Amino acid sequence: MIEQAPALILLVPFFVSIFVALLGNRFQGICFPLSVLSLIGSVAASVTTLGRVINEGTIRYRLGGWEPPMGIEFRIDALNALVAVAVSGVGLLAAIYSKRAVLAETPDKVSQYYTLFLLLITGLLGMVITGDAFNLYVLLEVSALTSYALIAMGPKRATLAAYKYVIIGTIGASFYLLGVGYLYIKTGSLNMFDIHEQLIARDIFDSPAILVAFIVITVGVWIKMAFFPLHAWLPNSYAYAPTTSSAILGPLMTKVMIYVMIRLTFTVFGSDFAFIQLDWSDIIVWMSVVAILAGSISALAQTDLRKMLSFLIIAEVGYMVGGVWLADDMGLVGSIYHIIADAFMTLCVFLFAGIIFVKTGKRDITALDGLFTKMPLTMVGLLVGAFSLIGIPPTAGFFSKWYLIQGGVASGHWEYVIALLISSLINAVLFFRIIEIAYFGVKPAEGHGHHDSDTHESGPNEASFSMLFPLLATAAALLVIGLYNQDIVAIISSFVSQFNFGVIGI
Amino acid sequence: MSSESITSFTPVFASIVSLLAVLPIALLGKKPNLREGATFVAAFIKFGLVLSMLPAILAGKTIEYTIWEIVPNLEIAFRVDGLGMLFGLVASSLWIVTSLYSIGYMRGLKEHSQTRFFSFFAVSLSATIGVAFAANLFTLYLFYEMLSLATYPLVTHHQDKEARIGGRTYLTYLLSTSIGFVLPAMIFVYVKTGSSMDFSSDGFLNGHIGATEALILLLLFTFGFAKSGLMPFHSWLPGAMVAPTPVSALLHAVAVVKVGVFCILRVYTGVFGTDFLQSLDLGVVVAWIAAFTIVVSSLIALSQDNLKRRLAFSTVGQLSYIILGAALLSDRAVTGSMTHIAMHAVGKITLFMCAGAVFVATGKKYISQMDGLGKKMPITFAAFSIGALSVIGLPPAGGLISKFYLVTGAMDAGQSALLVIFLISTILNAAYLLPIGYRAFFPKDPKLAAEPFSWKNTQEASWQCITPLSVTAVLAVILFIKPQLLLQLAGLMVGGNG
Amino acid sequence: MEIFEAISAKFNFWIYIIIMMIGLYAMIAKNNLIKKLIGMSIFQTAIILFYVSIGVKDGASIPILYHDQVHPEHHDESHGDHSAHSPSTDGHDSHAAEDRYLPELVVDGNDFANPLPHVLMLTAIVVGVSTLGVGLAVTQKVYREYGSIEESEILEMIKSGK
Amino acid sequence: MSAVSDFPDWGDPNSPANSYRLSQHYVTETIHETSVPNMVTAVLADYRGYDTMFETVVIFTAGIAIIGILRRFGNDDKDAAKPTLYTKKPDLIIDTTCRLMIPIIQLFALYVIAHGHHSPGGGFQGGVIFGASFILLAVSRDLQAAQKWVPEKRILNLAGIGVLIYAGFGLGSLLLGQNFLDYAILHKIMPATPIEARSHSMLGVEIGVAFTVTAIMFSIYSNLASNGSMKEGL
Repeated sequence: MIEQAPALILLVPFFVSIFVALLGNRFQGICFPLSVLSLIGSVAASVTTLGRVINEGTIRYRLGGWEPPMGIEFRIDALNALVAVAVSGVGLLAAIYSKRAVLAETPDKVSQYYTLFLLLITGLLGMVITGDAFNLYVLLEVSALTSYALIAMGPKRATLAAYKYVIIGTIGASFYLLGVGYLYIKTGSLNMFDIHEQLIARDIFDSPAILVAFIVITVGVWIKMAFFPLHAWLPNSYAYAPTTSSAILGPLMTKVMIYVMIRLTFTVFGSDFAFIQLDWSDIIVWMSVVAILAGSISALAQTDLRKMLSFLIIAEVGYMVGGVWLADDMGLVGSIYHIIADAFMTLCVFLFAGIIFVKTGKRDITALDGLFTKMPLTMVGLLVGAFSLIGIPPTAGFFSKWYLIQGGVASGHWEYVIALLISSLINAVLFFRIIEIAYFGVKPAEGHGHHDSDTHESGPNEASFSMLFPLLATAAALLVIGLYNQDIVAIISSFVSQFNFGVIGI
Repeated sequence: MSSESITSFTPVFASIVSLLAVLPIALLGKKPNLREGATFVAAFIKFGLVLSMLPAILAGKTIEYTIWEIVPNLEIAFRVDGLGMLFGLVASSLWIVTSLYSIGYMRGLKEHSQTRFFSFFAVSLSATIGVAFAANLFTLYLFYEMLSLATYPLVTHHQDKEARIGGRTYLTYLLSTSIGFVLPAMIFVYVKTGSSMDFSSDGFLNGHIGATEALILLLLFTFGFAKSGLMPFHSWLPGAMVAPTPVSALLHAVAVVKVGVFCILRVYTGVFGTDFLQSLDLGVVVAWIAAFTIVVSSLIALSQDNLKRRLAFSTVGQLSYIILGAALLSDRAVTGSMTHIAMHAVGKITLFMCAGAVFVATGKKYISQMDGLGKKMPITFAAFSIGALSVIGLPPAGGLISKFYLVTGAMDAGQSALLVIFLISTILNAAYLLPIGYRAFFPKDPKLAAEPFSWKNTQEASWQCITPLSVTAVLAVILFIKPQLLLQLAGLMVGGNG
Repeated sequence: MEIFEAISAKFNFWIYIIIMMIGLYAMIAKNNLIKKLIGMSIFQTAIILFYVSIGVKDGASIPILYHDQVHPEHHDESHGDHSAHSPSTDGHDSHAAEDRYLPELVVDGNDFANPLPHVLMLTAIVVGVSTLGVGLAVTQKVYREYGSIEESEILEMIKSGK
Repeated sequence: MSAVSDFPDWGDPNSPANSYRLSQHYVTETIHETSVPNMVTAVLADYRGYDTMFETVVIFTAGIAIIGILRRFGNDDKDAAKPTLYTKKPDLIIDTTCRLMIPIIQLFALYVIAHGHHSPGGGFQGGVIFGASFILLAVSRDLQAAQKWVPEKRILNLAGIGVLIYAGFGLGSLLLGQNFLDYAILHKIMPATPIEARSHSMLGVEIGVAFTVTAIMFSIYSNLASNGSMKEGL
């Protein structure tokens, strides 16, 4: 079965989603265990695949047994194997979390919810592992449709946000489709690697059509990832969606789109085209600087917890886009590493927000009053996530910033470095505001005599295990990703080293 | 210099022993005596471990241990040398006394959440020793941040409005400077040198960067380690005085602030290298900033009525002595500043503990309320006076030794203008510290003055409070008489520069 | 004249661009949520037209082989000939000459239009329909929640309501 | 839009898209490799079968999504109590015409599905026509009448089974040791040669697609028309 592991990554959740749809209505109880089991399978498959990629190099999996330009293939190298692990891992943790949240938020549509949830993950995984530009579009739409629905299943305000998302998301996807069409018209191929070969073979890099294709695809992907001026759909969608939806969309949707951007920029167009021929990196890095700052500052203005986190996502997207466009080894390594790290960080904080919402029914940060006393373990989870977002060692967030800043320094983009630092500081302000509220809200009872009454005993009211476990597991993952960043970076470097940038980092 | 190095796990263990102690402390939360027992055991083990490394260090060796490489060419590594040893000794020995003191203080005031208090206290110590024994800039930064965060719950222990404001200032200053200044500076160094950023006795930046870059880096590092309280990034320290006194005593007279200056010393000697800085003549800039801080903070201290705040500003000034010494770059001055770490630590912790003891016993916070208290609390105020003498730099206390070295170092460096600063500040020190002790024993109010002194009327705080402060007061005197150990350790660092 | 030729020879692209712009305009400028969705549909259709027009070849037929080509006579012998081989091969190497169906048939590439864009667009159409469906459902729910499908009214409601 | 000038002319057989070996391969080799004369179907269901599977999934997703968004379970008495316009008996002419039309439409749909290999048509097209027949029923009578034929549960099962049929063919080849959706291997369990197995599997796949499309088309309609209550509607 190891041969088939690449396909199983997404087939397992896919099949199970259908079973959930078929059986879920009658036996509501099976939805949750089935989903979790399938995602465990998916994680196992993606880890196996990653292991194979490390040992054997790029894996090519031909669907339908057809030779690549005719048929569709999965082409899995270090980059997407890694991202696939992250996606399935985040999916699994979010699924575990969903147990109570779904029952609390969408009690009458459990089976639909899980079907869509699994299909979303299927779509995201499919986007990550596919090697075909058009197939990517189809899976993009699978994940888009599911995410529209997952958001619209939320309360009143979510519906309008979902509507906006439908419109803007469709524009983004259509732009992408259009760009693929341009590429197809010029190269006659849809396979990403083949397109690149054709571009070289026909030597049409300076054709305006390719340029337009590049612009259109990039803009389309940017819309989908909510890169700053194109971000309008994101905050409301994520803030008002059911908590499980935002716990899965927040970390994954944007990150996968960043992966898509990296994949298209490097594999389809090639780094020579993107960075040497176009030489736009200055402009785009500046745009990302604006994105980082705008995201962070808007986050400061929010009192709604999840809305604040949504704006942070926008800032984080800026990190990654900027990191890629630094045109520096280290910047790219940093961006890819940040995809992984940020997926878990965002998951961590969104899970936290979800727990708070389900527990208290409030979305405001004032709901956090005295939480250190009431839910100490939950707060521990948040602390790790927050430290990671701020960039305090040894959490994963620190190291991604480390690499990104290193890239910024090496390529001389000081404005990016400064923006990154400012954003870290703003994150610090944001999270310490939360921590402060949680810490000061209720003063624990004063000690009496020698029998100190202790904070931890004064009636903690923890979230249930199924919610707490993913949160703490994510927090642990953040630490592990941080401590073993060397190994992850080694994997990433094997991808990055294919491209020789002008500036050589470390 | 470090021709010989020993690989040993001891420094790592010395650092994490208190981290490990958090577990029993937290678990024994319901049994205060056992819990404090755990603290003591950890404190003694820690001190023992640090002490056990002393002979090797004195023999001119270093002890190293690398945990693992975390970023290419960059590892979490420990290395013990003279400076680290000196600081480690100070911090770990004072932890023992402070632990005893905190028990007295916390129980005396029936504070809440004592388990949390002791847990984070232990974590802070772990971070402090981690900083002391860090082998490279990265490890240093790691523990530096850990210390900032671990002390936050301690500073805001009271969880009231004042604590909230103080805590906010505390974190704002410490985090923004460390993330905003140190991190980019560190990454810049990393990118420029591509090296592991190991501290070496004569710096590793030489030859990698130009003068302008060096100046920028120097300033980034100097201000970035805001724990050193250099103006204008000093105001977290008075803000942090909302913390319970043991915290102020150990952390804000010893561990935290000394970590700040320690980092600066490390960066000057280990990253830039004194020779390099001297060749660029950069020390002067910092020296004058420090001099400015000394004078201004002393003046502010004069105007404070809250005892702890006065002490805090005094600390700001005293820390700048250390920075000043380091910035002068002459051997004697650097020796002076290293010894001053210890001298000031012992002196200032005494003062803080006295302030705490007064508060525990009488509930008085303000200097103006302390008239005549000396008769009620003779031991406390005796100790206070000794501490004050040490901080001012008068015999029979250790502060004299380090000041002596600093002053002669300034002369060596040819900065005679700074002598004036030393002079002025010493007078100011005397002016803001001596009257407290004096008025406690000899109140102006004739009615209080007339009160006869008798041991029966004394109102000292509990023995747990009194013992530690007496110990440190005695220690201050001992350091005056026998400063050789410190000088020897400091000499290890300076000697190498030849 | 060159310009004119450039326009006329590539009229398909110009048309799709115009349609696309109409759609985009409707999506952005219209106030009514349903009209926006219609714009979206137009937008997608423009892209579909664009793709399909790629596949056109002068003088080519629809990409389906003629009945006579496939069944020149009754295909008994080709069939029987075929099954003899199949079990021995693993069924994977479909390029092996003896494993081909109707090996003697030669198809001229220029006779038939390019099937690929059609396939792609079949997918895109389906996607478009699905998106439209979901979009309509969301709109309906918006109406259910707010009682209006005019964007400005809804925004007003949110502002005043909260 | 300057890119347009760079595009090949209308109908240019030598344009890259048309001359590249990809499309040439599809045109010239399809019949040999899959024994299906309709190249579109072959490309759709075999060469790019993976795409098409997810295309079916998109439809399926849309159906589930709309149920997820709109469906209101349980009795919404407010709506039910409202007297509807459509309670009166349907018009005789309409009723009769529809009664005649619907079977024909459905028959035609089946033809389109089954004959997709040889002439224009296939699962999607047939499925849509089939779905339309139910919609016609719902329009001409009312939703309840159509619901009697195809209640919601059955719709969902039908849609799910459709996707399963498709994916099942893929899984079958996977279980038999080949890559996912490599139909050729299915000859082991089919009375056919590997190449014919491809053809047969395509038919099977198309049927699966048709199931899903039929079901979802009607489901979308009924949900949208009844505003999620599945009670009354247009």
